[in-house]
Amino acid sequence: MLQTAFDTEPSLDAKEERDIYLSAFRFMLLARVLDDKLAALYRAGKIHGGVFLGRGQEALSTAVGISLREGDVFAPLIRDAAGRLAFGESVLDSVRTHMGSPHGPMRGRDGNVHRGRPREGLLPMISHLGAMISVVNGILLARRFQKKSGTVGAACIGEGATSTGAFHEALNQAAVEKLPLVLVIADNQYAYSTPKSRQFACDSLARKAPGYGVGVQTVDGTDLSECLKAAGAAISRARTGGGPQLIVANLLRLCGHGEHDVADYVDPKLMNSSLGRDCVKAAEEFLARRHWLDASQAAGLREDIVHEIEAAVAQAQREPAPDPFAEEWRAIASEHLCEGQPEHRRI
Amino acid sequence: MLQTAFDTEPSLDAKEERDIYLSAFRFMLLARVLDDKLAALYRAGKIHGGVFLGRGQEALSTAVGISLREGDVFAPLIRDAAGRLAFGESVLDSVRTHMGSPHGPMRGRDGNVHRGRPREGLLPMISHLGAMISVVNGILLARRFQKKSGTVGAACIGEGATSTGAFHEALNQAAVEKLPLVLVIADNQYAYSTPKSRQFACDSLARKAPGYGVGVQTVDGTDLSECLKAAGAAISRARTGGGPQLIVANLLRLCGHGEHDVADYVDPKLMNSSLGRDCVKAAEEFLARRHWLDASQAAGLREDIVHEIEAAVAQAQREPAPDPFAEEWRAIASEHLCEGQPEHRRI
Amino acid sequence: MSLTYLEAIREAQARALRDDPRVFIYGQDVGAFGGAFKATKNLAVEFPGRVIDSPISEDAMVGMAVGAAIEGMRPIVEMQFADFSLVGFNQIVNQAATLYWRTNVPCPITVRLPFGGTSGSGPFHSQSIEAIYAHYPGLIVLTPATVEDAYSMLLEAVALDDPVIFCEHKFLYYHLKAEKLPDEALPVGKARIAREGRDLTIATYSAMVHEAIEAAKELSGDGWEIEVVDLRSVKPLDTDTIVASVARTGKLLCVGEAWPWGGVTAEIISRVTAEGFGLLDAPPQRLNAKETPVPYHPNLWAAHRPTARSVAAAARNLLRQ
Amino acid sequence: MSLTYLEAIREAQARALRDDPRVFIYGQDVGAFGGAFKATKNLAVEFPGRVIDSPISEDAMVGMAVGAAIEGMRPIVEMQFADFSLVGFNQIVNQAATLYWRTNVPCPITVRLPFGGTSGSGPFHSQSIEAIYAHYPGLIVLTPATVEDAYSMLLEAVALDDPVIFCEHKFLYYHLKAEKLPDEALPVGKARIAREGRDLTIATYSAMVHEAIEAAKELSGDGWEIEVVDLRSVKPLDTDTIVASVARTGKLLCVGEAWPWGGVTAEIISRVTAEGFGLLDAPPQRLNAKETPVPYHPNLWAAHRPTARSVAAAARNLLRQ
Ligand SMILES: Cc1ncc(C[n+]2csc(CCOP(=O)(O)OP(=O)(O)O)c2C)c(N)n1
Ligand SMILES: Cc1ncc(C[n+]2csc(CCOP(=O)(O)OP(=O)(O)O)c2C)c(N)n1
Ligand SMILES: [Mg+2]
Ligand SMILES: [Mg+2]
Repeated sequence: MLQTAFDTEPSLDAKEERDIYLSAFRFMLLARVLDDKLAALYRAGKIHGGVFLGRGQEALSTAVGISLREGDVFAPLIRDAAGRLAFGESVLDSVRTHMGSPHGPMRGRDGNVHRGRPREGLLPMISHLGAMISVVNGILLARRFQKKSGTVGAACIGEGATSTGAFHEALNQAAVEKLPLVLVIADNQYAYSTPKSRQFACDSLARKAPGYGVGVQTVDGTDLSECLKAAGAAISRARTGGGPQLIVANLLRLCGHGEHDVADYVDPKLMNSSLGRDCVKAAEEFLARRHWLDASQAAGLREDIVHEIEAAVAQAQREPAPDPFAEEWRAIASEHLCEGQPEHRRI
Repeated sequence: MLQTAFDTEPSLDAKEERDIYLSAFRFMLLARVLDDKLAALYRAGKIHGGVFLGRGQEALSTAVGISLREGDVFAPLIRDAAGRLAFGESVLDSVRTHMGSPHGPMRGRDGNVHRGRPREGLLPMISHLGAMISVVNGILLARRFQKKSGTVGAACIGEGATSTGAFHEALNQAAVEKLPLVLVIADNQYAYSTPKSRQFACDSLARKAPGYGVGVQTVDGTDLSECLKAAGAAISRARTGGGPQLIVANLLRLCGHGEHDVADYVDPKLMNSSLGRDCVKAAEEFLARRHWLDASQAAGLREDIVHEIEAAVAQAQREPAPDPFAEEWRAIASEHLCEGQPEHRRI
Repeated sequence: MSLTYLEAIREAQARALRDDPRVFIYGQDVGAFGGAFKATKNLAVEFPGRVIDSPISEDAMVGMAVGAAIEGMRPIVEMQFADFSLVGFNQIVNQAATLYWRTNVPCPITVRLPFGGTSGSGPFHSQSIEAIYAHYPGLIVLTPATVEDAYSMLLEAVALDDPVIFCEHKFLYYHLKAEKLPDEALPVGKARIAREGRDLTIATYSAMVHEAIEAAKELSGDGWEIEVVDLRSVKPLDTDTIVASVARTGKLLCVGEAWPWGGVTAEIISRVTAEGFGLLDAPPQRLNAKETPVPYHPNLWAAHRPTARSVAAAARNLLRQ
Repeated sequence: MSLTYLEAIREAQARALRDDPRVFIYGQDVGAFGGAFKATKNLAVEFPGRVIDSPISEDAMVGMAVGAAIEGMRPIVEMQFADFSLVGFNQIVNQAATLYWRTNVPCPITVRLPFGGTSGSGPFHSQSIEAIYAHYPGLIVLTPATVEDAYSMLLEAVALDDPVIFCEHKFLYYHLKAEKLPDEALPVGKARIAREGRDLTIATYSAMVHEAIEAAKELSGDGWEIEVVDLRSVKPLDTDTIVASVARTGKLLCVGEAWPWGGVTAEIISRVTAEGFGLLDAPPQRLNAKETPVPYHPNLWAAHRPTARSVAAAARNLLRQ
């Protein structure tokens, strides 16, 4: 989150613009390096369960996270390491959750991408695709009840998840209630191994917007500028009463579905097309062309980031594992209604 | 079902055209009189459970049912008495199912609109809105496997049911598989008491078609001609490989949601608008103007229909009620795996 | 002035809306229309903006409620029929029921399910599905059998910090009447001795409580004294009260309108045999709906679910042992 | 040549496709990719056009299968994880499970659910949800515990005229191996004595069969002979075999990886106490997962589900009585 962003300031001066880009780039790089680190830990057998990366989606994800303000709501999905960081999530929350640390926000109960801090507006995804959008709607509706105006909720989703009933019901619900929802579809060409031709039959998901009565923008998801502008504009429109906004970003997943997946099904033509452009590299080149970040500054930035991540990993690795005997094993908040395990009762 | 219909014959001669209209009108009137009879039986306490009528939707529903051919599939919903009859369902199937007769297709196990003969292409709706569309898809996919080409499946639905995830998943599924599905949305302005402004935020549901990549037509649902042409064209397009087709018909429900509902929430302005036109009357006037059916012929037709319906009701009323002691109480086909009631086993 | 079970539900919602600004109602046709069963009659007028018509989107309805709860509201979601909640099943069991355990943020939502069989309603408007919700950790499942409980338990449901599946029986909506609303009530989690006895315990809930009492009356003509335990809440389940009753009677019959496999009746028997095996002097038995969907025709329906008659027959069988 | 449980599932599908032109497979990533777990590896190549990638639409996936079944096909639907079948729950329990009873038209579909916990999979990729399906009339619910059963029962599932929920345990996918595929097998509906004993019966299914056998081995060191009944099918449930075992041992411990409330273990205890009360010389007990979602961290996960160790402890407790 930034104080100044494209959604608030119609015309930014050069310095403000540079600051935003530099900040965005920092989150992109932070996410990329963090993803690389998590992948390495996974390969080394240090992370149980799956590891899901956002490689290739950092520009889009960052643009969303950075354009939100304090008090806004964000429901990231599996490829939003960058957006989470930009929204304010700490590296440590990610590492701890991947490691299952009891000090992380999920306390070892849930893991990897299934993390968040709902009270701080960062929703912890459940795995069922499409299910988080209506939850964002609910928060936005609550704020309307509470007469808190001016907040926005953003939800991210892949093109594959648009095939779920949950996606449809929730987007429609937001449109009927005219909620300030920004729904960001990362069309990364594949859902796991399934190409989008097996997922929908329209030429672009942007075509869906008129059928819901919501605004829409299509962007090149590999281009940080385009993403920043689109996210800023959509968030601003939602914030000022324009109702739900859709963003459809075209890009390519530059990794496997998860780190277990070699993704040899990806069409090489797509990899060599403009969709396959690495947004982090592109952004770095853009910053260099603008003389906002030279090679040595970039190297320095990377070094700082590597240190930050190594420190977080080292800390999480020093932390004890969750202790099953210290666990309450209680799924309800109403302690007085908790029965305990039947087999642990008297016989 | 007709041998000759708008979907097969690009140019019909005058006699053929008249025959189609007369036949269609007969189904519309049959449905209307049947609905009236069921309403009367309901009021007299002769029908347990709800009674749901298709008043005001006969033109649209008939157009769909009549335009389908033998071998096609039809998934009607609660307001499709007319379409069912036109597709070939007997009056007796309807009356028996409403009465719960063991001789009806549902044998007293299910009732009223929840009837059909799946092996004859008439699907028995479950209540959960939107759930039948993917079942139609499955039949159409099976036919593709079985190399049976040239059949079409039509499913009817209300505008309210477009808010279900099931609707979305199924229409999308049909589009991805390019199945010969014709999906007919009767936008009758209300879902039970809920006006469509609380159901979706686009100006017309026809706007949804491009987002699914399917064809679409919008029709005046009170106009038999328009409905026949649209249904014929959509079915023909689906039959010849054009993929799923959507029809959005504008009309008004000219009855309560069910016969228990006085529907005082309906906006009088709508009733007085062209949406509120009674399609049966309009069709009768159209036939009269064309000199295809004069007043005395119409009266004679109605008399025949009344007799047909009275006979069916009399027959169903003479039939015994289902006998719980003769019931098998078995929900699975694999008799050898049936356990019976636990409480009926040895002690 | 007398009130029906349905009116008690309406009154409880009115009071919840009045007393707590965090409460709102969301569901199909609940607004101006007052709901399919009129359980929210006039509430949209009395509480403008707080009783909201939803689209026909059960999944999103529940998701919306969870989001609002995260933000501190106390939503009540009305499903038009319990059967339709199955379309929103995932959001209930995976979103609402896991939130507190995963994040420490409570999820105070109440999902009202008009449930259970009535004559002529058929397979999709009659289901008793408390067991599939109770199977999941993280949910409270309530099944009030009386007008008073419908009122007090719904108020408590809204006040609880957890997702509550509130199973209100459609058969009781109009049939059941009380003189006035209660001032005090047993808390959620406590069963109630609906009728005292010493020869056999019938443990049951919701509409079946009345069939059991009817059966008990019939059997009292033969000199049998049947104790009827009204569970009130099926999760948590007040095993202590049931075991204490079995300690008095030595015999247990569990009656449920739901299907047998893994239902409330199976859960009770497992608990009572584990905790009070020595108290039983005959095999505990259960009586449930038959193992088919709920039939439409009244004759079939009456044979499908337990009735006073079949409860009495089962009880006699057990008493003879 | 040795085969894993997963390979047996693949082989069964290959054989079903080969032997019966009515069979096809529909699911996410099942085509060229061969499925998330590779249960359909190479099948799209071997059987062109008959192994179809579906959109991420569980509701429509099941609806599609029901339609195809009406038309005489025998679809196999692969859910990517059992947990995601909950999004298609309505089509399974209300469309597929009611079709035969309502219309006399059978609904031969097989829904494959990769289910159960594995280390690090967390709350939404670990669920054991056989009980909620078994609760509904109209479904067959299978839970093979061995490579041989995975193969023969999947073949039988596809051949059966009813909707089958085929619960294949992810923990067994790679762990379990057999020398060859079976030529003959017990039919669906029959439980199997996985280990003979005389002191106590453990009734269990799926992955827990192996924990129970492990526990039985441990206890045999102390001179106890534990009989392990592998249910194979949880619906129908072979009560006779369990009761016969209890007749030999007098003691019953039911073990399930699912949550306790209304689970398979509760259903077994209800049946055995109703039908074989006199055979029991101690209260029947059950051991289940803890009453929370399935945790992510391996340490928590290992404590959440029953293990050989906790099974042995529960058995010892019961043997002491
Ligand atoms: C309802 C549901 N069905 C299936 C899955 C399994 N699943 C997890 S991610 C995934 C692919 C998602 O593709 P997409 O939405 O395009 O997002 P991407 O992974 O490409 O970012 C699938 C099928 C799921 N999580 N939820
Ligand atoms: C999933 C689901 N939710 C709720 C209902 C209850 N219900 C039955 S009909 C109806 C209104 C349907 O409106 P619409 O689709 O516009 O059809 P119409 O009645 O106007 O023909 C509702 C809410 C249902 N049948 N299914
Ligand atoms: Mg994708
Ligand atoms: Mg309507």
